[in-house]
Amino acid sequence: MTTKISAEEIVGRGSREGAALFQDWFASLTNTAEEGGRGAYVFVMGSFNEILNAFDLPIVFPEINSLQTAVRKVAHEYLSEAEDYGYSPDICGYVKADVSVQFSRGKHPMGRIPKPAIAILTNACNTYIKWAEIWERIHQIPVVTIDVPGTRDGAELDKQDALDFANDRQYVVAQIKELIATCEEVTGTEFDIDKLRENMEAANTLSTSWKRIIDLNKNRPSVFNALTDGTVFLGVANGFRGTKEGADYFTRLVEEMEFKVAHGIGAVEDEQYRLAFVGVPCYPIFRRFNEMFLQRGGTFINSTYLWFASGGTNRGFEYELTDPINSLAEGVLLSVRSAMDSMFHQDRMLEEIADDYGVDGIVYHAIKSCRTVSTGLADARHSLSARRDIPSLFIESDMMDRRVVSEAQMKNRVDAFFEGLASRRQRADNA
Amino acid sequence: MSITAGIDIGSTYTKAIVIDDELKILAKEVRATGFRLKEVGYAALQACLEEAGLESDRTDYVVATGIGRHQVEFKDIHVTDLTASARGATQLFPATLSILDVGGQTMKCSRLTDAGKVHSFRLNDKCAAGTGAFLEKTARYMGFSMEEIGSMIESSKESVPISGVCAVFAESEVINHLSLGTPPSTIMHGAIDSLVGRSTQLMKRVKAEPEYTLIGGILKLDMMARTIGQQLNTKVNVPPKDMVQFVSAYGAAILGQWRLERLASA
Amino acid sequence: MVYAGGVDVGSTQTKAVIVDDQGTIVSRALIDTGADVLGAAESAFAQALEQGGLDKDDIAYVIGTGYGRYRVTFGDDQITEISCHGRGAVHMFPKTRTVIDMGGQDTKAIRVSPSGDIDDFSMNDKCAAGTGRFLGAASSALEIPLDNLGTVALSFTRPVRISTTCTVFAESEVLSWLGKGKKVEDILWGVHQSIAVRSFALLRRVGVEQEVTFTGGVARNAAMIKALEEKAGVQFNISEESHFMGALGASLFALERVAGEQKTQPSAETDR
Amino acid sequence: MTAVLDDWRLESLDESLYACRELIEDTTFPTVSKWREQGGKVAGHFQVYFPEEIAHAAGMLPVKIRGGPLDPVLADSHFGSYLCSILKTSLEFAMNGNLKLDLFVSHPICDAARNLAAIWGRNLDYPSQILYLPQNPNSSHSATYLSGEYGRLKRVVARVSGAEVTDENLRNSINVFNENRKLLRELYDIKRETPWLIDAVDAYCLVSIGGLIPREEHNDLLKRLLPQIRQRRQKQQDRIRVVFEGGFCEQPPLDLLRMLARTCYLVDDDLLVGLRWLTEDIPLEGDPLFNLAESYIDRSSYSPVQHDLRKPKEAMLLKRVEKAKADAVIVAAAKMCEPGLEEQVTYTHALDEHGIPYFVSEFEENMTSFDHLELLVETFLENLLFA
Repeated sequence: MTTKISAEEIVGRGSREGAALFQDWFASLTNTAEEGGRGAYVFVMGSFNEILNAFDLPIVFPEINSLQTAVRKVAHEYLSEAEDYGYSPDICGYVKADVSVQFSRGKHPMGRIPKPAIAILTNACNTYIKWAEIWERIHQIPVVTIDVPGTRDGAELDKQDALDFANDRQYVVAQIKELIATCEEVTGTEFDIDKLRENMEAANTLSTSWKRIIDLNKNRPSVFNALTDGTVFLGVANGFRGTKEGADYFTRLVEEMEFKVAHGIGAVEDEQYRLAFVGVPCYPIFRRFNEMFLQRGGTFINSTYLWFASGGTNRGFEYELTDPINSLAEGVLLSVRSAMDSMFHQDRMLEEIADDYGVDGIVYHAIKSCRTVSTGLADARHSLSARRDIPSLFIESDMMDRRVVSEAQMKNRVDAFFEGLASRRQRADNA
Repeated sequence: MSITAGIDIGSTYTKAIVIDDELKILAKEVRATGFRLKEVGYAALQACLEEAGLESDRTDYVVATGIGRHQVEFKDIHVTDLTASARGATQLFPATLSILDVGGQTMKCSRLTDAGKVHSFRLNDKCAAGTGAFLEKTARYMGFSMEEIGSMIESSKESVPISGVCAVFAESEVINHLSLGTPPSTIMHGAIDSLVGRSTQLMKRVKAEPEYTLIGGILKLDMMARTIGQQLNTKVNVPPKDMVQFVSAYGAAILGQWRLERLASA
Repeated sequence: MVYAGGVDVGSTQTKAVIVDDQGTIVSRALIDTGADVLGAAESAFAQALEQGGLDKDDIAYVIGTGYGRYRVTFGDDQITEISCHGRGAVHMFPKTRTVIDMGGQDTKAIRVSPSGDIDDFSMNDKCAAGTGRFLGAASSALEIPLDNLGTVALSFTRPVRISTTCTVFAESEVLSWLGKGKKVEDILWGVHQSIAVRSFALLRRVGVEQEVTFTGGVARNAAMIKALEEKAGVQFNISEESHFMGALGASLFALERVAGEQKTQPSAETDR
Repeated sequence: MTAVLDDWRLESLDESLYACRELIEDTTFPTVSKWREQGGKVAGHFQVYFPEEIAHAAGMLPVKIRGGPLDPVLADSHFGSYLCSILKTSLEFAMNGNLKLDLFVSHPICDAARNLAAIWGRNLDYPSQILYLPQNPNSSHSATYLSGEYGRLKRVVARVSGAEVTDENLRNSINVFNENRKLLRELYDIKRETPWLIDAVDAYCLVSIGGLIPREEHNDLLKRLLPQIRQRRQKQQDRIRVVFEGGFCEQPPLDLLRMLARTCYLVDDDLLVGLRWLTEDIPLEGDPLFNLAESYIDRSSYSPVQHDLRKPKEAMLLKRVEKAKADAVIVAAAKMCEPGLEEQVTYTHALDEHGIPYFVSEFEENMTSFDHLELLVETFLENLLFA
């Protein structure tokens, strides 16, 4: 019972344990690499860990490897190596950092990354496809693309009719069966559906907890910083999806957050402005970026990053374990689709959180590297501010490339944004 | 004795050179290009001939190059500065296999065949970040002339990162650094590092091989050549003194001599 | 008598303004920024004092703004030039709801509340394309003084489309058009157009609400005014002080700080 | 079927080609307006491929949306930096009213374009639809899925056009487009075998106009002009034969092609490849939607935005170069086009391995100066000249 636990031991536990799990993960990857073993390369939007874990394939998230080079301030070295090879400065920084990891036989600031035995990707981001084509050429490994048809209507989120949904699901089912066959070939082991069931059950715990945790930030004060803490949780949600560790971690994380709600312990002492973040974090100056807002009393209570970068886990979809394959297909279809919606149709979703979370301002962070996330930002902002009077800030930089992160420019805009928020609040108080 | 001239009309400067059939340089002249492209080429050539003590119609063949090559009316032919610089560089340094040309607005890197022909080449055509202009703007902003930069940076030990997003935006970074009390020399050093970084990257992109020959007005800064050399860890050729900016014009003049021979033998 | 000061340290120029307790400009000064940012701020402020026949101690409160605002160490506080331009514009034209400021290296569009607070703003992000600097490039390429560009451009007959956005490349595109025999005025109008297109995009980001006030150094350029007004479909307010709008705004904020809560009501004042 | 072309039958080959160029460069889309004036409905489909037969079978005019050379005055504010031009100018045409549609359809070719459908939907008051063409054509189920997806599209089109789409209509439409693709293949044969008979610009315009007029009219036009082109008396010149790669989505401005046409023979390219995507006739017997789907999967061209394990792009390019007996390749990419820029790396490395000369370049549909590309082409020629 939560009452038994003292604040000291539980507050901040999620961040501590998350960091530890992360270390273990990369340590074991390093081992695999040094023993000449290989891993399964996957992406955050539709990872299929449930299946891959059933084949005991070590999971590698190249996206996470790449962002780690930026957090650890060495991204530029990796980027320039790839650019020397011919990749344009306008190409996604994640791709380029990974390319030079591949060229340097797995060299990485957190250890060593094993070569791929197989790569699995969805169409949630087209750059995934170009990226995987690079591995095809470097490693001549099987690359499995899984099409997840998304929302069809440009104007609003689909109320898709049964016929079309069935057609989409059958497609995903067929592709999942082909994926399983390929995994059997690659690993030489036979597929065990009970193992899959186990992993899906663990994933269920993770999904429902993830949804719960994000919901808990509706509380005033918010219980975690969606940009900083949230990114740690997100890492675990991806890396340990479909594992017992992942399930336990998130059970304990829910416990922590509920404790903080119960005892009114906020992410920051003095929560002045509740902000929503839209886009991908600015990893080259990850902490500094957050501080610019913190200094002015702004804290991030939610972020579309927690939605799409968890592959739509925030939907909290629960698999039907009696019918694993079909249910997995349905889960992937709905979750990945919602991840795509949270990028292409984010204005609708932001409208909801503005109501549910009580948002004082929205920060749109468009980046050079990721057109998937960034192309629609300006227009989404446009249409949302036409419907809702919510102050917002639009800044452009990058998630990897410090050459386009100009702190001077950024600080100037952030300051102006808060000057606006302050005077707006003053007007409200006077009135 | 046949006299040929090479005229290189660049975005910032126009260079003219007059040579004889021993390929010996009789005279050379440089002028700000301005916007009267036709006139400036002619004026530069006349100045050359005068300096060489030749009458104004003495040239047997005139080859124009540079961005203004099409505008030169009195030329016999025009060639691109890539072709011209390949010829000029191999004349000065016969073992040249790669040329880096850092101009005011574009940076060009070409790889040559053993025969001194251009094999492959690459330009930075994105924006002016990482070109000579980038360096000049940074310097001018802090109130230094290109001439002064040389001695100034020699003194500096460290450098601050200048992200070369935009030649103009560089200024807001500079003012930011100045506000933090960073000495101009350190900032300038940073600007050069960023320019060198881009240069070497371009060279890697064309799989450049030694010997390397560096040309363009910016190379008057010994530090540029030196740092690039360090980056590529090999020695690099740099034409002496102001010759760095005449390599294309020289090459053009040489090609003029070639054409004359060809025409004579035909 | 209470006085307040504002010092706007921009990337190219530094401006200082001193206002009296009615928010009326007492004196102003403008100098190049250069390498010594603090020095520039100090001497601009000193000049303003001298011109107003005032002493440091006469100035109750000083606010620094612009990129170098944190170097205005003698100031009491700093506020971004974005807020300051908004405040200055509303002071000059009380009905202002949208401000477009075109400066040396950035162009900003600002939507302000009736009280002159920022509701929304938008600035050029990626590079200096579509800023006043573009004109500088054209002027040096064509060897026409910056102040005459507008008038020359307005005599265009068959406009040229300039596609280059890079401020530095602008020079060579201008040259190559000349090479192709295009007329100077036609090319110049093209240059103004290409800047206007980008600036108008910024305006649309914040929404073009009446009245629109055009500030910054370029606000004196007739061709730019025409090009922008055509796109926006409205007439702009342009003040004699457009160059000093940021410094003015800063000094008005300073005045508020002195006056405490009750702020100078611009509309009331001009009605007087 | 309502005709939108003025009757050119009496006009000479050159007059017809001139008229085509005029229509291509006209940013007010006169042919589309004419179609609408006669009460026709219009389905705008964004690059690259779209099963035009389905819209055609519903009596709609399928119009290829591929941007154009104009300033995105209204559209620019809806986008950020680091984006290609075609997104902005395509939306500009829709927002400034030059191009009135009844339906907009795009498919997820790239990260930027897939955002376009939502942006379109938020700003324009007619349906905006995403057609999910398979990015996994290697699944045994892809064709089945796609025919289902085409079935969905058929219902959308029927709803918008108010016309029922029968298998019979579909077969007729497939027949029309089969003929069209056959004629375009002939045009490209001429480019490869006798490039001096038609220059790059005219060839491009002849393909391009197909995206703006009813295919029946396009077929008539080609059937009339191709024989005349073959009979032209043109002297073969000593020019290099180049392949232009990188025009699958955003289109280079005509002036860029003019510049190339002055100096080399453009013997093959991927310009507007979407209009030529299916490489063989679609069978008429059997389920038309399935036939359409299967052709897309199994009998189609290649592009950087279509993944297919059976078609490594570099191998496909090398084949194209060989088939066209080209001396060199222009490895182009539209500015900020991520797939194009990524493929440039693969292409250049493959061309290096095979010792095929190439030059790398970036273009933008509304660029007005070509000094850069001109420099590359001239240098290439000079090094042959001074050999």
